[in-house]
Amino acid sequence: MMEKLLGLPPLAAETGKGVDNLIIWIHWLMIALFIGWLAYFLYALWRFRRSRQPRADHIGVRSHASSYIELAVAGVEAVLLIFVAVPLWAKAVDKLPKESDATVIQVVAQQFAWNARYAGRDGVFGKQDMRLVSSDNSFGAVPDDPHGKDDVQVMNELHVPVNKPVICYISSKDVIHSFKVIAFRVTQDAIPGMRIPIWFKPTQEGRYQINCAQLCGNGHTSMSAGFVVVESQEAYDTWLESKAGGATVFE
Amino acid sequence: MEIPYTAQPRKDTGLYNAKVGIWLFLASEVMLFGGLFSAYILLRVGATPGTWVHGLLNIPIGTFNTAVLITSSVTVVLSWAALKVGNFGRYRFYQAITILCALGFLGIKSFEYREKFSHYEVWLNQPVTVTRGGQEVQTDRLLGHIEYQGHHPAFWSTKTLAEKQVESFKFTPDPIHYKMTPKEMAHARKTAAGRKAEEFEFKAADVKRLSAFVPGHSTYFALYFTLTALHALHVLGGAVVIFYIWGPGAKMWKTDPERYTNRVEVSGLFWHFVDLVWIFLFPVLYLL
Amino acid sequence: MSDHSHQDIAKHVKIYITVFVALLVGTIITVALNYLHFDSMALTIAIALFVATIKAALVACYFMHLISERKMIYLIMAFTVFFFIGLMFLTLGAHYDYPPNTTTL
Amino acid sequence: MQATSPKQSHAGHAEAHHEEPGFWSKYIFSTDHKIIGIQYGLTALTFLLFGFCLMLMMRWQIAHPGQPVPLVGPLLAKVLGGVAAGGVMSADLYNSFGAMHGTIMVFLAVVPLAFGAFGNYVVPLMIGAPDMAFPRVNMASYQAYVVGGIIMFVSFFIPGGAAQAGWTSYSPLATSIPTDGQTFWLVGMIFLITSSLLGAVNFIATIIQLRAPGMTWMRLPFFVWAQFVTGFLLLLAFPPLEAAGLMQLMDKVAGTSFFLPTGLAVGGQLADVSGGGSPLLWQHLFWFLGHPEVYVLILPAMGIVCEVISNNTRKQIWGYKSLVYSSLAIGFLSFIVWAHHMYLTGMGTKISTFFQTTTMIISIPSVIILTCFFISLWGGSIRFNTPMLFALAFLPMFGIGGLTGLPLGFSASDLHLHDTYYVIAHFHYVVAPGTIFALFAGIYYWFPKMTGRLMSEYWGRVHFWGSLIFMNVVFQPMFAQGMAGMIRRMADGGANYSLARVPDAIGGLSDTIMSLHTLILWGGIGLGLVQIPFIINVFWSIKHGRKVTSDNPWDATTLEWQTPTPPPHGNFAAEPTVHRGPYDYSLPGKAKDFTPQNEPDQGGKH
Ligand code: HEA
Ligand code: HEA
Ligand code: CUA
Ligand SMILES: [Cu+2]
Repeated sequence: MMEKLLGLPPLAAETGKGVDNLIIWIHWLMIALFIGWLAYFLYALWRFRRSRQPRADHIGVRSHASSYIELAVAGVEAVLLIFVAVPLWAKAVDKLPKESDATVIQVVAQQFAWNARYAGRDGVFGKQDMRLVSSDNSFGAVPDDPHGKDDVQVMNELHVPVNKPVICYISSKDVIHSFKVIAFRVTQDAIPGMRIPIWFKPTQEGRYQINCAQLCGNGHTSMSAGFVVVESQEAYDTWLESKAGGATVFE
Repeated sequence: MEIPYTAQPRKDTGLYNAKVGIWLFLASEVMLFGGLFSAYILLRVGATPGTWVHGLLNIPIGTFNTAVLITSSVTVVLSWAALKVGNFGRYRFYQAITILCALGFLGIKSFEYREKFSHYEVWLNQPVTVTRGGQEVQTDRLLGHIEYQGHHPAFWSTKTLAEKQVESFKFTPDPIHYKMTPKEMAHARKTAAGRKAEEFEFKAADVKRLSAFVPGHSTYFALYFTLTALHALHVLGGAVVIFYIWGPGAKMWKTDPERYTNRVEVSGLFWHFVDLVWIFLFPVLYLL
Repeated sequence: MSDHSHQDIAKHVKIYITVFVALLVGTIITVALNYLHFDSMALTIAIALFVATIKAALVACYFMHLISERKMIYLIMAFTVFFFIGLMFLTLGAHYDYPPNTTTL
Repeated sequence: MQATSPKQSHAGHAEAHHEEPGFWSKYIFSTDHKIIGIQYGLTALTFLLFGFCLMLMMRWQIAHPGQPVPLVGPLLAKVLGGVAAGGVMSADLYNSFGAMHGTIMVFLAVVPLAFGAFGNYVVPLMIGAPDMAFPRVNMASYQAYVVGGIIMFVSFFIPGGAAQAGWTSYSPLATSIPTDGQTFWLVGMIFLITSSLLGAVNFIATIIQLRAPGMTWMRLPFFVWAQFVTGFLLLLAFPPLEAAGLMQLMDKVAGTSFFLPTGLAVGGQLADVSGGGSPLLWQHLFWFLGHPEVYVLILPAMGIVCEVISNNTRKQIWGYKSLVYSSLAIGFLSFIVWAHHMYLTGMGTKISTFFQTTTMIISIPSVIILTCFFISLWGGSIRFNTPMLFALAFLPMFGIGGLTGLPLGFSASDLHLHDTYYVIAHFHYVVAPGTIFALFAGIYYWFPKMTGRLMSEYWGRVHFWGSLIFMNVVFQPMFAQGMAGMIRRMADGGANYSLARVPDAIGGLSDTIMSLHTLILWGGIGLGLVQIPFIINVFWSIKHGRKVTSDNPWDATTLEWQTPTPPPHGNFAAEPTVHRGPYDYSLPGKAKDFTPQNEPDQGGKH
C-alpha cells in the first residue's frame, strides 16, 4: 500500500527490498509527525484566535508532554539507524558476494557513455595500465596480456544473467558520473581515479536504463543510452560468446 | 550615542572591540590555513608511493628566512611593550626593524621562487644512464637545468618545446631525484660535490614531459606555491598595516594613545599569527 | 591588559627575549634533526611536528598573550581548533574507510 | 531611563552637531548599519528576483524541450548568442542557469538578505547598540558583496557563458569545462566569502561587546542568538571553501591538479596535468561549508519567525532556553555532518555510520525548535496580520522540508533518493516556503521601523495566499518525481529517460510523472505573478503607506521598537538599560499586554 502511496518505482532486485522498507518506515514516522502536528497547529490557530481569546496567557503550556514526543522521535530515529540503516549499508558496501559466484563487470563512465568489460571465457581480466587509456582503450588494457585476449568490452549495453549476484566496479575516465539503475535501487558515483565495487541481484528479466545521476557536462541527459539487460543464463552465455575477443581492438 | 569600548575594555568580557575582532578574524584564518593543511595531508597520504616531491628546497635559506620572521615577531612585541611604557621612539625603532624584516622575508622568498622557475624535471621516452651516489643508474626522469641558445630559460613546459619548435636543448642533471630517500640524496650530493656535472643533449622528440618547478609540476609544488604565496600575501598585508600605523597613522598617538597602543597590539597579533603559520609551513614544506 | 606597571612590562620584555631565543633554538633543532635522517619517516614527521607545535605554542602563549587571555577568546579558539581537527581527521577517516583497492586501476 | 521629553531634545541636539552628509556618503558609502542593512536588502531582493527568473526560464524549457522560450527567447538569443540559438536554451545554457540559480539564491540572495540585511538592521537595535562594532568593516563587507555579485553577473555575458558545473562546482568537471565562467565563479566566490567573513567578525564582536547594560546573554531576543550562531558558522565554515576555491582556481589557471587524479582522460586523450589530486577533497571542503551554510540559511529565518510569533501571539515564547541551546547545538553539530552529501561516493561503513548518526542527532534540535514554536501558540491571542501569516506558514513548510531530510540522512535510503528531485523538493521546502516566507515575514514586520509606514495589509494577504498555494504547487510534485527516480540537473527534464521515448525500459519515467512538469511550470508562473503585488507594495508603501501612529506599531517588547522611527544615526538618544527578558507579553497584573525590555520593574519614573 505504502509503495503505491509514495510512488516507489518497480523493484527488480533482491537487494533493493531493504532500501524500500527503510524508505517506507521512515515515511511512516514523517507522516505521523506531520499529521499530528498539523492537526494540533490548525486547532491551536482556531482556538486561540484573537476574537476568541482577547488576552493571552503569558506562560501558555505548563506540561512537558512535548518532551516525550521529542524523545519518541529520537527513539524511532535511533532504532531505524541502528537496526536498519547501518546494517543495510554494511551489506551494500562490505558484504560483497564472492567473485566466483557473481557476474563481475568493470564499468568505466565517460562523457557521455558507459563502457563495460567482462573477463571473458577464462574468467580473468587482462592487465590494465592507466597510461594506456585512450579513446579506443577506455580500460587501459595492456595489449599483449594473454588474459586480455578473450576479454569482452562493450559500450552502453551490459548483459547480466538473472538471479545471480552482479558485482560492478565503477570508475570514470574524465569527470564524475553516477551509475544508477532505478529498479535495482543502486547508485554509485563514478569517480575518476577510484574504482568502487557495488553489487545487486536482479530478479526479473528485462531492459533497464542506466541513469547518469551526477551532473557531468552538457551531455548529462543524453547518457541515457546505457542499458542493463537482464536475461536467462543461456541467453547471457550466448551473448558473451558472441562478443568474446572481438570487442577489444587496438590499432 | 558613540560606539563604546573602542579603547577601554568592556567590564564583563575584559576586552576592547578590536581585540575581539582580531581574534575572530584569526579564528577564520586558522580555518583557512587549516583547510589547506588538510588538503596537504590528504593529498600526501593518498599519493602514489615514490611520486611525492621532497628535498628540493634550499634548507639554509629557508632556515634563515624563518629566523628573519621570528625576529620580526619579537620586535613587534618589544615595540608594543615600549609603547605601553610611553616610549614612542623605541616603538618606532623596533617596528622599523619589523618592517625591514618583512621586506627581507619577501625578498628572499621571491629569490627562492625565481630559482625554482628555471629548474626542471624532464620525463624521457627512453631511459638514460646517469651517475648517482657514485653509481651508474638507468632512469627516465631527471632533475636539472636547461640551456638553450646560451640562455637558461624559465617556465618552459612540454608545450613550449612545440611552440618554439625547439629541436634539442642542453640538460645538466642534478645528482639527485626525489624518488631517492633523504639519506640517499645526501649521499649522492656528497659524492657529486666538486665533480663536473654530466651534460645531455635531449631532442624534443625524446621528451615525454618537461616541467619547470612550477605549480603544475606536481601536487607538492602546487601546494608549496599556493601555501607560500598565500602566506606571503599575509606578510605583505601585515607589513602594509604595520607601516600605516607606524607612519601616517601615528598621529593618533597624540590624540588617543590608548587606542593607538591597541592598534599596535592588534596588528601585532595578526603578525604573530603569520609567523605561527610559517612555523608549520617551514618543516612541512622544506623538511618532510 | 591595560593597567600595566613599568615593572610588569620589564618582566614581559625578559620573557619575550627568552621566547625569541627558544624559537631560534627550536628552529635549529628541527633543521639539525633533519640532517640526521632517521630511518623511519613517521618518526621524522612526528618530531618535526612536535617541535613546530611547541614553537607555535610559545608564540601563541607569550607573543600573543594567550596564556593570560580572557575566557571569551579561549572559547572562540577552542571551538576553532576543535572544528579544524574535525575537518582534518574526518576527511582522513573517510579516505581510509573506502573499500580496499578503490584507488588503483 | 530618562523621561521621554529630554530624549527627543537630546536627539535633536546631537543632530545639530553633525553637518548633513552628502548623498554619496549617506547612501552609497555609508557606515551606518541601518543604511548598510537596507543596501544589502535591496541588492539581495534584486538578486532573488533574478535567480527566480533564471529558474522560470529553465522550468519552461524542461516542460517544453527543444522549443524556443516564449517572450524572452529572442532576447536570450541576441544577448547570449550561440548557447541560446533560436531562443532555445542549450544544455550548456541550462547548466549555467542552474548553477547560477543555486549560487545566486544561496550566496547572493538569501544569505545577504537574512544575515546582511536583517542582521545589520535589526541586531544593533535589538541589543541597544549605537552601531556595529566596526562600521567601516561593515561597509567593506557590503562592497565586497557587490563586487562579488557583479563578477557573477558579468560572467553570463562572457564567451562561453557563466559557470556550468552546478553550485557545487565539483572537480574535475569544473576544471574541464572550457568556459571562463568557471574562473569568474571562483573569483566571485572569493569576494563573497570575504564579504561574509568580514560580516561575521563584525556581528559576533558586536553581540559580544555592544550589548546595552542589563542585556545579559539570556535576555537576548532569540533572533540575536540565531544571528550569533550564524556568524560563527560563516566565520569557521567558509574559510575551508575559500581554501578550496583558491586551489580550484590554481587548477583552472595555473595547471595544477589539486582535484585531478592521475590518469584523467578528457575527450579520450590523457590530460596534460601532473595528476595526483583527489576529486573527493573538493567535495569534503565544499560540503564542510555546504552543510553549515544550510543552517546559515535557516537560523536567521527561525529567529525572525520567533520574534513575529511571540509578538503576534502576545505571549512569551515557550522554552526560550531550549531554543537557545538547540540553536547552539545545531551550530556545533552542523560542522560534523557534512559528508551526508557524499554517501554515494562509495563511503565505507564506519564513516557513513558516523555521519548518519550525527545527521540524525542534528535533526533533534530542529525538532525541538519547531516544537517550541508550535507550543508557543497555545494560550496565545493570535493576531493574523501579514507578517504572522508568513511566520505561521513557515512552520509546516519547514516541517515538510525538514522531515524529508530524514530519508536522505540514512545512506541506505539515500541510495534511491540521492540526486533526484526528492532532494530538490526537500531543500526547496526548507529554503523557499521556509526561509523565504520567514524573510517576507521579516520585511512586513520591520518595514514600519525602517520607513515609518505600514505596508498594505490587503495586498499582503494576496501575496501570502498566492505564495503559499503556488509554492506547494511547484514543489510538492517534485517529491513524486524524485521518488519515481527523476534525476536533477537534466536539461530536457528527463525526457530521455521517459517511457515515452524508451517504452521497453523498466523503471522509466511514466507519462504522469513527466506531465507534472507542466503543472510545476504553471505553479512557477503563478508564483511569479503573485510577487508583483509585493514588489509594488514595497515601493508604494515607502511613500504612500499608512503612517504609523507610534514608534511601536506592533506593541512589541524588544528594543528596536523603543527608538525613534526611523532610528537616527547612533540609534538611541541615551543608552538604554535592560530590565527584563525579550518576551514579556501579557504579564499577569499589567494593564498593557506588553512590557518593553527597557521598562523598569516598578512601572518606571514616568
Ligand atoms: C535551509 C536549508 C536546509 C535545512 C534546514 C536542511 C535540513 C536537513 N537536511 Fe538538507 N539539504 C539542503 C538544505 C537544507 N537541509 C540543501 C540545499 C541540500 C542539497 C544540496 C545539493 O545537493 O545541491 C540538502 C541536501 C540534504 C542531503 C543530501 C541529499 C543527497 O544529495 O542525496 C541530506 C542527507 O542527509 C540532507 C539532510 C537534512 C537533514 C537530516 C536535515 C535536518 O536538519 C532537518 C531537521 C528538521 C526536522 C526533522 C523537522 C522537524 C519538524 C517537525 C517534527 C514538525 C513537523 C510538523 C509539521 C510538518 C506540521 N539534506
Ligand atoms: C536559497 C536557496 C534557493 C531558493 C530560495 C530557491 C528558490 C527556487 N528554486 Fe532553487 N535551487 C537552489 C537554491 C534555491 N532555490 C539550489 C542550491 C539549487 C541546486 C542548483 C544545482 O543543481 O547546482 C536549486 C535548483 C533548483 C531546481 C532544480 C534544477 C535542476 O536540477 O535542473 C529547481 C527546479 O524547479 C528550482 C526551482 C526553484 C524555484 C521555483 C524557487 C522559488 O521558490 C523562487 C521563489 C522566489 C521568488 C518567487 C522571487 C521573489 C522575488 C521577490 C520577492 C523580489 C522582490 C524584489 C524587490 C522588492 C526589489 N531550483
Ligand atoms: Cu554522466 Cu551525468
Ligand atoms: Cu547537509
